[in-house]
Amino acid sequence: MTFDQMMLLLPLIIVTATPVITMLMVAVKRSHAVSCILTASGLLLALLSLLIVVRYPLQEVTPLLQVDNFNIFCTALILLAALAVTLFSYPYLCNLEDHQDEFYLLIAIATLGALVMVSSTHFITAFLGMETLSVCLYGMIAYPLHREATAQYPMEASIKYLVLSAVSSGFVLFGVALLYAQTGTLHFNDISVGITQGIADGPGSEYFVVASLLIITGFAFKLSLVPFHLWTPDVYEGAPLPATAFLATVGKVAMAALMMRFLSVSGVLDSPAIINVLTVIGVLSILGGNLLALLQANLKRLLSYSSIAHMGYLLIALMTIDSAITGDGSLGGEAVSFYLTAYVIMSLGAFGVMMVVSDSAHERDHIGHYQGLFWRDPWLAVIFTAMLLSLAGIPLTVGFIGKFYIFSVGVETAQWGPLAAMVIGSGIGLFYYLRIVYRMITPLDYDDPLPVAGIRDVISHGILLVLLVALVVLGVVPGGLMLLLESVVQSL
Amino acid sequence: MIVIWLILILFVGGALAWASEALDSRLPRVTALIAMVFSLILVVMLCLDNSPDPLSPGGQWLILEKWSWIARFDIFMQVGVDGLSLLMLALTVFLGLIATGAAWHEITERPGFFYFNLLWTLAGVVGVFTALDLFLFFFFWEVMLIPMYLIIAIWGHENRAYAAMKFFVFTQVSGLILLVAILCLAYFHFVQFGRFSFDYFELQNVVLEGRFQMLVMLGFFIGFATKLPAFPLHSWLPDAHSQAPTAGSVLLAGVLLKTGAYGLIRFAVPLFPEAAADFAPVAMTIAVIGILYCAKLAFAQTDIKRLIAYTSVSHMGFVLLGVYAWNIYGLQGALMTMLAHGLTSSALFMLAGGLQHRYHTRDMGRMSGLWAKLPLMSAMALFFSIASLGMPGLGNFIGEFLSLLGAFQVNQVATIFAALGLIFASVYSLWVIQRVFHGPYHTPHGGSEPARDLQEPADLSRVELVCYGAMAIGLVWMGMYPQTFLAMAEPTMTFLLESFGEVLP
Amino acid sequence: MLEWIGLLPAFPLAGFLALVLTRGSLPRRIAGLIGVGSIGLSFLLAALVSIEFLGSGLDSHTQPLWTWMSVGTFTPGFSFYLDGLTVVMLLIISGVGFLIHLYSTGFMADDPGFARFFAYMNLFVASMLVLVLADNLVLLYLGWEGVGLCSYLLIGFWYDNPANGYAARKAFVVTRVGDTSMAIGLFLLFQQLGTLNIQEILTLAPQQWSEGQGMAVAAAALLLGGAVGKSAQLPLQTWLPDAMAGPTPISALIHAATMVTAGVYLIARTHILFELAPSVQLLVAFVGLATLLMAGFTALTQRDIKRILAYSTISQIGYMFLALGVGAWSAAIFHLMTHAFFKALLFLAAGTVILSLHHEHDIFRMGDMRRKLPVAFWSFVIGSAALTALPFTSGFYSKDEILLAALAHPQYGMLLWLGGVLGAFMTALYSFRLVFVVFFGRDNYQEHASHDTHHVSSAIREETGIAMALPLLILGVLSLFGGLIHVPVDAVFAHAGAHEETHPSQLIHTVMILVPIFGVMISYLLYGSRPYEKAGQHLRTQILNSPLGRFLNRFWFSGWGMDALYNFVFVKPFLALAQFNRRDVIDQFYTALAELARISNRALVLTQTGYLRWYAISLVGGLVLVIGIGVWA
Amino acid sequence: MPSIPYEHGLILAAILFVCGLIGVLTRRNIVFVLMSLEIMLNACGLAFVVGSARWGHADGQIMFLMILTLAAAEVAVGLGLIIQMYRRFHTVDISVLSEMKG
Repeated sequence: MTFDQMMLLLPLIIVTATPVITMLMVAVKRSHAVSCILTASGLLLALLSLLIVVRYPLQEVTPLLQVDNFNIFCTALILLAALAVTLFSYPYLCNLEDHQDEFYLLIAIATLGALVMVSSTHFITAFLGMETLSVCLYGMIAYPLHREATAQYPMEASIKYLVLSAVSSGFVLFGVALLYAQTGTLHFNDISVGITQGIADGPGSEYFVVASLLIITGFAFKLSLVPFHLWTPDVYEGAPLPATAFLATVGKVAMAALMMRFLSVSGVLDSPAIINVLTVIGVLSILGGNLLALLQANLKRLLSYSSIAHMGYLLIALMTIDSAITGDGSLGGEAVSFYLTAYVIMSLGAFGVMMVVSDSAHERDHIGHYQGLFWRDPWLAVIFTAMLLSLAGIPLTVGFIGKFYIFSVGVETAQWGPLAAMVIGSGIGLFYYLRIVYRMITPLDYDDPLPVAGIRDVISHGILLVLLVALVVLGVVPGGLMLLLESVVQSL
Repeated sequence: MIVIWLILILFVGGALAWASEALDSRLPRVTALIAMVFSLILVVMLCLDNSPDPLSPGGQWLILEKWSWIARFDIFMQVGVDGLSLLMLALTVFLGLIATGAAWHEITERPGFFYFNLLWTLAGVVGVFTALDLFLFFFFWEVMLIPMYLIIAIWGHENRAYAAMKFFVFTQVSGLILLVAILCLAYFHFVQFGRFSFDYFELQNVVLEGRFQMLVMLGFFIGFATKLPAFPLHSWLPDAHSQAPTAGSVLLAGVLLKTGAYGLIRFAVPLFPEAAADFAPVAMTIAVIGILYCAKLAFAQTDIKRLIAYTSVSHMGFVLLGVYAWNIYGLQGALMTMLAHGLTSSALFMLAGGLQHRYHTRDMGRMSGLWAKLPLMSAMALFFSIASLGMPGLGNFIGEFLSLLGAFQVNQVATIFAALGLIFASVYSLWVIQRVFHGPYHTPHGGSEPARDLQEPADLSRVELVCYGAMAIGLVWMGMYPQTFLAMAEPTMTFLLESFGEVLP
Repeated sequence: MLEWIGLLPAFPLAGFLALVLTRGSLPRRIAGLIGVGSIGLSFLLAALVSIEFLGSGLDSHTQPLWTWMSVGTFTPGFSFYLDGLTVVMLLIISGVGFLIHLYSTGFMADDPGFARFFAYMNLFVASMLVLVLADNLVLLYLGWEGVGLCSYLLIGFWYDNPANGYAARKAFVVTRVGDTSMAIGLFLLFQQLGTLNIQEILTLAPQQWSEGQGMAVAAAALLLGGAVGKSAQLPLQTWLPDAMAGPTPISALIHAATMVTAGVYLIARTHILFELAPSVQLLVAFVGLATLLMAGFTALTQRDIKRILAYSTISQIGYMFLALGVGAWSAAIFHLMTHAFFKALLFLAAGTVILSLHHEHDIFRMGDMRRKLPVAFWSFVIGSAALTALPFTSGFYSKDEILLAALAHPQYGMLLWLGGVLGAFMTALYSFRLVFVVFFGRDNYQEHASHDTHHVSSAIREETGIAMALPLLILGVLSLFGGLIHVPVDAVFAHAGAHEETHPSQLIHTVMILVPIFGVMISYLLYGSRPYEKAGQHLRTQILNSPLGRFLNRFWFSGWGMDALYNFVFVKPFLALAQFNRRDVIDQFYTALAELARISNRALVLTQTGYLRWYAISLVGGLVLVIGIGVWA
Repeated sequence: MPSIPYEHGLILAAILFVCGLIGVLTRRNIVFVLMSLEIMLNACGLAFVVGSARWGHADGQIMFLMILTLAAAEVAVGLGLIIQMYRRFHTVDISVLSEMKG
């Protein structure tokens, strides 16, 4: 490994060092604030190190890791999201009657897993990253386990996630093993040769289709696509809000980026059977997710259902990224990248508002908690409304541009079925997003004091402001990001 | 730049109105008024300097400006004003003022946020009427929805949540269909010319094949017909109107509906001349069904605002009829109907709102004989009802007559059925007058006399009088000398007809 | 002078605006002055214009004011057109209008809506003047609808009685049916001829259409629809009797003298179109004949003094239609004029009676009024004589002309003539029935009033001042001698092909003179004679009690059941339909969609059981599904 | 020694995998569920080893080592959660974990 390659791994190294140093600090002195600051600075430092990384020639570092523009973009996105979650966690965890420090360790290690996932072009690293992320998430989800009053929810969520995630990992592994047994390689690029031949061969092509579908099933589980979505609401609801936010942002970005890389180089999209399967999954996710969310009163569950639908939208673009089926293949990749960015902003914003008004002792996750928010705390209400409208895809927000991208891809590749599902799904989606908005503008006739924003919330509010600005700026002048993404995706 | 100023004034004015509430609760309406007056001045300036630039495409554009925006998709901030847009802008700003007047005394709760929403809706509408980049158009098309949703949902009546939701879902879903259609067009520009384009003028060069062109055209049509609204897509409107506060109804009926008609004239037909020609008989049939069906429904209503809402649908049928006649009479008729209907329906909604404000009911069965107590208001109601039933000498007649005249050139059967709408219009219009203003005096307070402790409702206030007076003068102007308006739109209409052919033989 | 004709409608319009904008705050004297004065000015101007026009020997004069709208080749203007026909109409409208306005200052003196009344009246006159002055059909349509609106407003003038409102709406809607037909006619004319200017149409039509060609027939028939509605002819006559709910001067001006004859004016104005469509022209004749007979019989059975006059109006307009239908254009206009005189006279006189009896309308609750109301009595006698066409009254000349023209019709001459004569007989019968019952016989009002608590004051009011008497006087003179006026319309109808002068036999003339006199005598026998009072009454009861008599009485009294028929065929189904689908089925469809989403939500939520094993099963199930699709589909 | 055809190895792995899966689906005792998970993961490992043997390089074996490690980590976390669960509910029946639904 050369020095250049070493420098390319700088973010990974920094993020690896972060939990180590934090752990050492915990050994010296337990301090919630210090752990938080250390983790945050580690993530920030990793983010800044990307400035150094781009100065070096981008290349494959060992067969295991690939550093290219796409990787850098995803790394930045993940680090930003993780940083935001870290900072949001601090006020949230302040009144937890337990050690808070380990949560930051888990965040840092999970981030590491996610970073590995987005860098991998090899099943070993992919698997390693996925499992690192998952195992840390088990911990994060179950974190407030010792609180007697509410403990069964995190525990239940964690156990469910653990078992199901392990099963889905099993599917992926078995699929990979089948491919490996037939092609003799675990590298995405090399495997594509075998797959392309195998699928094209006619008889016996079922073997490759089944193997690929096993892998896709596992990925779909992580992206919570219908029919592998059942765990999502329970886990979202049971997990503490920072963990939910982390799962909804970092978890989805890492998985989507990995899937995008896999789909774009492995050649599985050459198979019409797999395209069919993905189409069905996408349509089902859009309709199912939106319908499930329709009358949901718990906002965490509601957002989880809506994430199912959003991943369905994403899938429409994801299945077009293989340049073989589109004349201008980059649009699908751009759409995915842009949508992920938008989704991270919107989800962080929505969960961020919830985190600001909640703490580990009392989570405000019911729609009724937000009644009259417009008149009680207009600032938060405006942010929440903006986030929800963005999720619904209304202009002036980044969500609209994201949806515009997906629609463009859909039109370009003539996927009329999924497009119709998207139109219907968006219609249904409006209903439940607006239901929340409506509750926020309906005056509250009893008193329910919100936590007064104190000094420690300054950072949270600051992040919310940044998110709002990003939401609007990218919604009104998305040109810059689009050009950036165009170059990013071409590196795939 | 003047267009950008117009939009900015409204956006910033809205923000200022909201902010000013902190100082004084009466400040927002003043702020809004000032912003509206400024924009009115801008529009009037444009109207006075009404000289199309001969170098512009078709030689019809007063203003045509273009800034780059989203380079990736070749999306530009392209705005243009021609006679058609200008008339629509004038209507928008004028009714904006009226809406401010309607809200002046009615909106006492959270006025800052109200005027914020009001002005932002108007800003969106101004954008819609000026955008010449289809992406920008769609952008504004959606921007105007949210503030309108909030107006209905916050300041609406008893069933506001349902109505606001219905309004939003209908327009948004149809909007997405419109978006898909726009994207198809842009994509085919990519296929045929090697790059995306949302430019109105460039997209006219895109050639689409038969059935596909029809499908894309239908996407546009559904988007616009929902807003218009045309027959099977109209069902959001009665709810939205009857639940919205007065100013909201004024904007909805007066301005927002016109965006649909504008879209049909500007985009749905010129971009797809062949498909539109094939579709014209269907569209005209839809128009006729809408005219008759909704006139009938209007008659059956007891809620006065619902009634007026259905009459709006019925009247917009004439617009649809005129547009798809696609000759100069039909187009000018559609335009005049849009303008005149903007004024009459706004006035009627204000009257209904005024009644509700005074008697706290919209049920026509619970009031009658108000002429005895509210002579001024009743006289106004009479005037606008009569305008609405198409009395010659007032604007609506010109519009409906020209629409029908144009439609008759191409489709006699549809025209004859549509003309029956004139009879129905008289039935329901006079029915309202009879139920509410004529007959023995009776109010919801029970008995023929109001209870002692309830204050006798006052007749029109000065603000209301000014609003009604202005609208009445406008209608008489349109009815007696429509040439002012027809001449402004003439170059646009002629150009459209010349470039995209008479749709039907 | 001629270029000032633009001012003709402007005066009343200004009066209207003045009265409306001051919102009844003016004192009555001033309001009355404005209301009457503006019409007076119009009349003066009309008279001056007419003198100059008739003196100038011009065929016509066009005065453009401004272009109304200019759309493509469609450029109707606010342009006024003056010819002999217009002059006649102008003078009738402004002259009779002025007298009725004057009368109204007395009639409406105590009404709280005094200023409003005159405002509407002025607006009416303005619209009517526009109607007759219009040089194109769109402007004519403006006046046409304008008078309809004023008619609506004035019928429902006493708005607190819902019955009046009903009558007003009925009048408006029924005439609107006709108007819509006319509007479609305009579209057709424009589509075919490319113009709506009346003179251009009249020039172009014979060039483009041959006689009896489909388009000509359609255009004429559609215009006829409008005329039938406005002039209350079959089958759209039902609104006029109900329209009597308005104040009596309204009935005199709008529903007798001017507005209802607008249909006659329209057909006369566009007579060339009708000549191009002989079948429609014949239809006009038969519509007129049927209407005049039907209305005559109906008038015989009515009890309400104003309804009798209303049916009589319908019947007389029937005569005008008959004249139009046989191509006797100037005879129709002549009858229009004399009818305006005597019918206005009758209505105003009836108004005096009604007012003096505190708005009593039932003729059988009147009686012996000739002593109390001598002016009204003599007016009534003169008016009825003219209506009946007794020799040397104005009506005699005009009706004579019509009947002779009808007789001259090549195919159906005898039939039309006989019908007309029968109508004349009926006219005599019902009009003198009215005279005898109201002005002779016993005073039934006192009798009824003494039992009737409604009439607190049972005293009969005196005839009121000069304002009400003078118009009666002038109209009386006109009714008697108006037949001597020669209507200057020959030039207008000159190119319509001169009618051969027929020379009917002496017998025909005698019959036409004797029939009305015979009718008066029968009427006297039945209703008026003191010596045979018993016999008359006996005869009446016998007729009424015979099965046929009872049936006919009821049938005619109901206006030949037309109201019931329309109620059954149009109104009821419409109301039922309206009620049936009040909630809008389309809306139900969308509601059902929303409900479907809700149901799917509930169903899908059931899958979220919370059981880990079920979740694991779903994972495996999903995998099986996915592989199934991938491998086998 | 004649080598075992790799297809046989894969079939064996598949059978093991399905056995594990059935265990996960049918067992109510969470400890057994975890054990069944181990069987599934090990079945995957076996498949990797078979593949590795077929192609004669170490990639598959490395993968197997990874799987072992991660399975261990997973089971560690899982057992920790089971202990907490037992403390709270005094049972290891997974059916008690159905508080959240809908």
